Amino acid sequence: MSIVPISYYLVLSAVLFGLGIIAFVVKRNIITIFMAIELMLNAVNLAFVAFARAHNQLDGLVFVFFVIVVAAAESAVGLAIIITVYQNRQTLNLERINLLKF
Amino acid sequence: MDFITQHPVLVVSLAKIVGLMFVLMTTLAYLSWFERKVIAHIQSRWGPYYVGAHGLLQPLADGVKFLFKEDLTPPGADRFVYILAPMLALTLAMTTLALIPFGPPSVQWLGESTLIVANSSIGLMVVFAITSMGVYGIALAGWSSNSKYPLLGGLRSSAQMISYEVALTLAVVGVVLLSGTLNFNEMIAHQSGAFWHWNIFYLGRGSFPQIIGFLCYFMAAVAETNRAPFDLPEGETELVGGFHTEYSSFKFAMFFMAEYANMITVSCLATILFFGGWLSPFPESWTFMRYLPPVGLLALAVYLAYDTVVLARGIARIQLIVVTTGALVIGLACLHPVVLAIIQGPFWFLLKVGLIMFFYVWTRATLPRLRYDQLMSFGWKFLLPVALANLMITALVKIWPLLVNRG
Amino acid sequence: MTLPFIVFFVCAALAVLAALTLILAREPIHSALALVLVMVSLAVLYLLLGAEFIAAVQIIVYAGAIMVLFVFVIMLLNAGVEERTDYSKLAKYAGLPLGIFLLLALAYWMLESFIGKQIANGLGGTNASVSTRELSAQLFQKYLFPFEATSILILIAILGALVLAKKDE
Amino acid sequence: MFILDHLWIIIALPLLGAAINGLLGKNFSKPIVNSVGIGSIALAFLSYVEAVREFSQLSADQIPVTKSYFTWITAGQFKVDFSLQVDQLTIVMLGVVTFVSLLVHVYSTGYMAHEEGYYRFFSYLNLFVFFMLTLVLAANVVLMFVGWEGVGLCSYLLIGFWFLKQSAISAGKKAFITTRIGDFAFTVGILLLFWTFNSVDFAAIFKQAANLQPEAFAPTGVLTAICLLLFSGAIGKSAQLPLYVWLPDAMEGPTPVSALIHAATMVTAGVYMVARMNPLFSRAPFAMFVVALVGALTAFLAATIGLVQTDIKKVLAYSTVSQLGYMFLGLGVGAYASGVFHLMTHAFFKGLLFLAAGSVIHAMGGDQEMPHMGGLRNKIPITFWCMFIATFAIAGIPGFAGFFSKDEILEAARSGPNANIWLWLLGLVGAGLTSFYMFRLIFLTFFGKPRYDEHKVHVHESPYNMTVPLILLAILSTVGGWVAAPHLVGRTDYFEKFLHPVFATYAPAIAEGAPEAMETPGMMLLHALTGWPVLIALAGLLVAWWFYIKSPQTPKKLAESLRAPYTLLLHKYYVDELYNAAIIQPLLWISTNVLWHVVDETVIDGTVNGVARVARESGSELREIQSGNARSYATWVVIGAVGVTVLMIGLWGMVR
Repeated sequence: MSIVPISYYLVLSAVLFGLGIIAFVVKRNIITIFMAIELMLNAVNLAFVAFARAHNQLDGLVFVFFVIVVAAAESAVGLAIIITVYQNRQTLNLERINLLKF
Repeated sequence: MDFITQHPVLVVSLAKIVGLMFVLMTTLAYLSWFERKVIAHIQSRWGPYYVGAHGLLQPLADGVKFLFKEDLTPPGADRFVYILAPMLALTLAMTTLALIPFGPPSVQWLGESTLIVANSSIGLMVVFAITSMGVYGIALAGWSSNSKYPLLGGLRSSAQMISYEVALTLAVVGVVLLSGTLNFNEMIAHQSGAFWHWNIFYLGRGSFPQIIGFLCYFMAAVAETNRAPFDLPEGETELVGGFHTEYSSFKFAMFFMAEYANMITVSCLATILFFGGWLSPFPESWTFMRYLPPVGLLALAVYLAYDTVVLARGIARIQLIVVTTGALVIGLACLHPVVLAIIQGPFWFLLKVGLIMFFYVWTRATLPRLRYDQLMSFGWKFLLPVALANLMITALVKIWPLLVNRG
Repeated sequence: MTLPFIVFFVCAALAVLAALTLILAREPIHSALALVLVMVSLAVLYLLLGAEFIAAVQIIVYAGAIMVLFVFVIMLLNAGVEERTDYSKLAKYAGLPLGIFLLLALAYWMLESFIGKQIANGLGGTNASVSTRELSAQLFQKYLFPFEATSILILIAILGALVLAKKDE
Repeated sequence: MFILDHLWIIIALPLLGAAINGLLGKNFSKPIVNSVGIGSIALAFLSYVEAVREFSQLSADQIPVTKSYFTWITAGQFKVDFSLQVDQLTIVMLGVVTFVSLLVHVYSTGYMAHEEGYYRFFSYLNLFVFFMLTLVLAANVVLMFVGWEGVGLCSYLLIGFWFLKQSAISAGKKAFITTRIGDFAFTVGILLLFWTFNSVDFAAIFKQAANLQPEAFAPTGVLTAICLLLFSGAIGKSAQLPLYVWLPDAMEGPTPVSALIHAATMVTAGVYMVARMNPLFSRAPFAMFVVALVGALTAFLAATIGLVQTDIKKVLAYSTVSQLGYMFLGLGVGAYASGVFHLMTHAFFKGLLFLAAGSVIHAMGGDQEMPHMGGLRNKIPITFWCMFIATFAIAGIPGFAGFFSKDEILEAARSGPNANIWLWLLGLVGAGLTSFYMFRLIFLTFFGKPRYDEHKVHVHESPYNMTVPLILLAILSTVGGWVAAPHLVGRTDYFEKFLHPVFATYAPAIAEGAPEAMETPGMMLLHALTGWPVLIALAGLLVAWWFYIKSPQTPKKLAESLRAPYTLLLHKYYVDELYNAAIIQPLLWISTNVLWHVVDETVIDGTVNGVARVARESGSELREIQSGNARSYATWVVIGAVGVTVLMIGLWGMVR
């Protein structure tokens, strides 16, 4: 039973990361942009797991674990912030939330 | 073709899946009958009675009814999600059962253990993973039907499921600590012995009876499956039926089947974790107990025969004859040693599961529905702390010997 | 063409398509669902890589909790179709090309990178899956302090979320 | 060995007193302030006595006692400890400082009784004592410099004590700035010291200096340079030519201050420093000659100026300058012990003179002009007698303290190791002038008829807390010199013997020329008592008597006949005017037209404002980036990421 080369996984993670960046730049909805960030995190996680697999070490997996946990915390706070913003501005369009400028 | 021979697991798994699906579908159908019967008798009614003997054909009738109902989609509904939701719910609910071992792994066919579809080394985690996905079915259903009440129902149910999932998991972790594994078969093996070795009762060195854990688990599970008294999402009185208000015909049926499937899943989980899974409650030495299944079936057959002769009339009588002969044949077949060996595990397993299902129905029939804030405060302020305390105590008891030996 | 390859390519294709859907979809809910799909397929890839526990955690936490939270918020705020405003000329003209360039560059890099080649030559050869026991040992012995720190972080995050979301009387 | 182990106590006591009085004293009643101020100094004096007792028990090899308490500065090899040391010289100085300052404190309680800022005065005095003790006890140059600057600060504060008086303020400033010129040279000297010897500890420096032969320094002349620089500091601090001008003006301060700081202790710091540095000076003959020359010239010129002053304190000030000149003369001709000896005696009688003068001024109700006085002898007898004794002492009448010390100095100048007959002559004439103007002062003040208005001014003797210090000092001025009595009969006097280790330990080996024609002690005594100094002192006394008692109109006639020199002296050789024209005005002009209008306004302000303007304008351009549109920011991030990626892949070639 042959093994899928690690580089495949790396390429996939790179592609997903790039897509995440594109989404990050292209989308206007705050929540969606937030999702783009999560997507990037996932891509990085994939790379982590792949490397851990490559070197037969568990540290990569532990890191993924931590990344997931931190992402959970981050999304909790972030969504709370988004809710507050929405209550104040009645919009989710990032381009309409531009008070903080020169 | 050689690809198939390369991977026999595919064939076996496929066969097992098909079999499981068949069994499951019928079970789901007859669970509704079971529930209605039990509730009826608790409320001193007869329940379904006229469609076939003891209303045994009622589920069939319901199915037909569902199939021929008009399938309408509310205007302005997000069609894709609207269709996706029930599928998601049912699929996920049924997928979990693939992880459940109905019998000992010793029973094998083509070198694969037969009575479990996927014997994962982290079965418990996988089950939780899939059940945790189950929220989407309801939430999306509520959102996509583009209507006020379903949305509220969806919100409620997703909130409720998320909150109670925590308590559910925590209640189970105690057992995981005791058995030191996430694989179901190993867990069950860890409880081997008579019924006092089951996790719920066993009080030995470095072990703590999980009775509290079980109670927490059961309550959390009831809430998780949106069953009474925690059936807020479909609280008819305030939500006109909750997240599936806008659903009709077979999609509606799917939701119901999903609910029943979830009930089965959590009951199986409870059985495995707390009641020793497919183990027989009696010590190994009582070999004669191995004949309990056939005897029970034969007794059932006798009763049915009496029923047929004395009570039944017309169609029902014919139907009863079929059932009776079926029971008789199976019972006799079970006397054959091979079948007897195979039947042991599933028999006890299903018996326990059935008992827990009965508890389910029982609670539904007896307890009134909670208010939403009560539900939340109960989940967060009572269930969670208790489960945590149980976890703490268990961990302490488990490491106590080490501490003592260390001095 | 063996089973792992099939699984890999199916899941990879799913993930990429889902990511594209995330970008193209105008309904936030659809984006969320697409992201869930990405995560699930990634979980399968983790299984393929032998990281069962991580796969389970990925689904439980990410798909089962975080994304549910997203969906929940979207439902709560009843976020409608995204409006395609283009106030930021920079993002309008430069954003997409740069993103695509970055994607290609990274992919090329990963494909050509020394480490990638080295591993492609079957360095991580073993097929055995990581046992959860070892992982937990790592987590609770080598990485105990980070673990505790993360737990504190989560606690703080919960408090912060409460403070932010509660209606100020 | 308690005190010697904890030398810091001696320093800490006055500091404590200063802190208490300075920080809390505002609400204290006078008795408390007195007890704090005097008490701290008294304790310091007692601990000094104890120190002397312990010191007397030490064996020769244990001296000097050096105690290092903590490391103060460390930079590379430049390491300065807070370390104190005690040797014979230190003992002498400590005695002078603590004792005189104690008396002055007591005196001040009477003299300053009716002044504003009573507590301030005492905290300043204590602070001064603290710094002075630091200067004396310091075991390395840097710490000594701290004391050096500190006393300067205190002198500034005290001169300007009546800071509502414009003249006082400007006098304070003058003192401070003039001294600072010398201090600058002193700093450079210290740096040069470290650069040469890689250390600032006296012991280390002296050891090296002793081991290195003078020839080692001869080519570079670095040792001479060091000595000259240090001596320039001394010039500033102890008011020698050409920087003496601040001392007379310093008389604006309260009289006790003049007595303590500007007569007894601070101004002698320079002398102490030179004496302390004797191993270096002994190896720099040229520097030695300069010291002697400056001393002699100062002694002479200051005396000449003193001749014609009418302000009682001014006269004393100039006499102080000239006496300091004598000390330097002594040091310069290699008679360190004599110089220090004169320092001590001078501390006694000049302190006494000032205090007595203060008492006179007190009696006259603040008037300082001698022409307004006269005939006070019966009205304030104690003051009169004390001042009379002091005058005898300073004039060098045999039997009084000044006689011994001055005689020794002149002796050394005439026949010492590096004697110089011209310097001796200058000193001799100066001595005559000294006795003349001192007796002039006495006669003008106490004899003749009262020239003041009896009804306006009610002359009265000072209270006891002022007179008692006078009496004590008078006694010391009388007997203080007798420790050197054996010198007269050709033996080494006790004082010199006591100080001998300090100056002999590192002294360069000089071939002792055989003493010529030893005479019998009797003959020597006769010679000493009938030597030039005595005769010329008596001459001065007589002339003064002739001028101001016998025929009081003679001076005027003399002034008429010799108008040019008289006015020259009256205007102190126009030195202030000279400095003003030669230094101050050009300096003002430069700093106004060059430094201020050109350097400061155009260059510095230009640069600063320019930077600010650039920042502001670029900011107003750059802020356009802050569009507030997060998508733009995201794009910027992406641009950055692209940049990094291009770098890593393209330029750094991390792909392979």
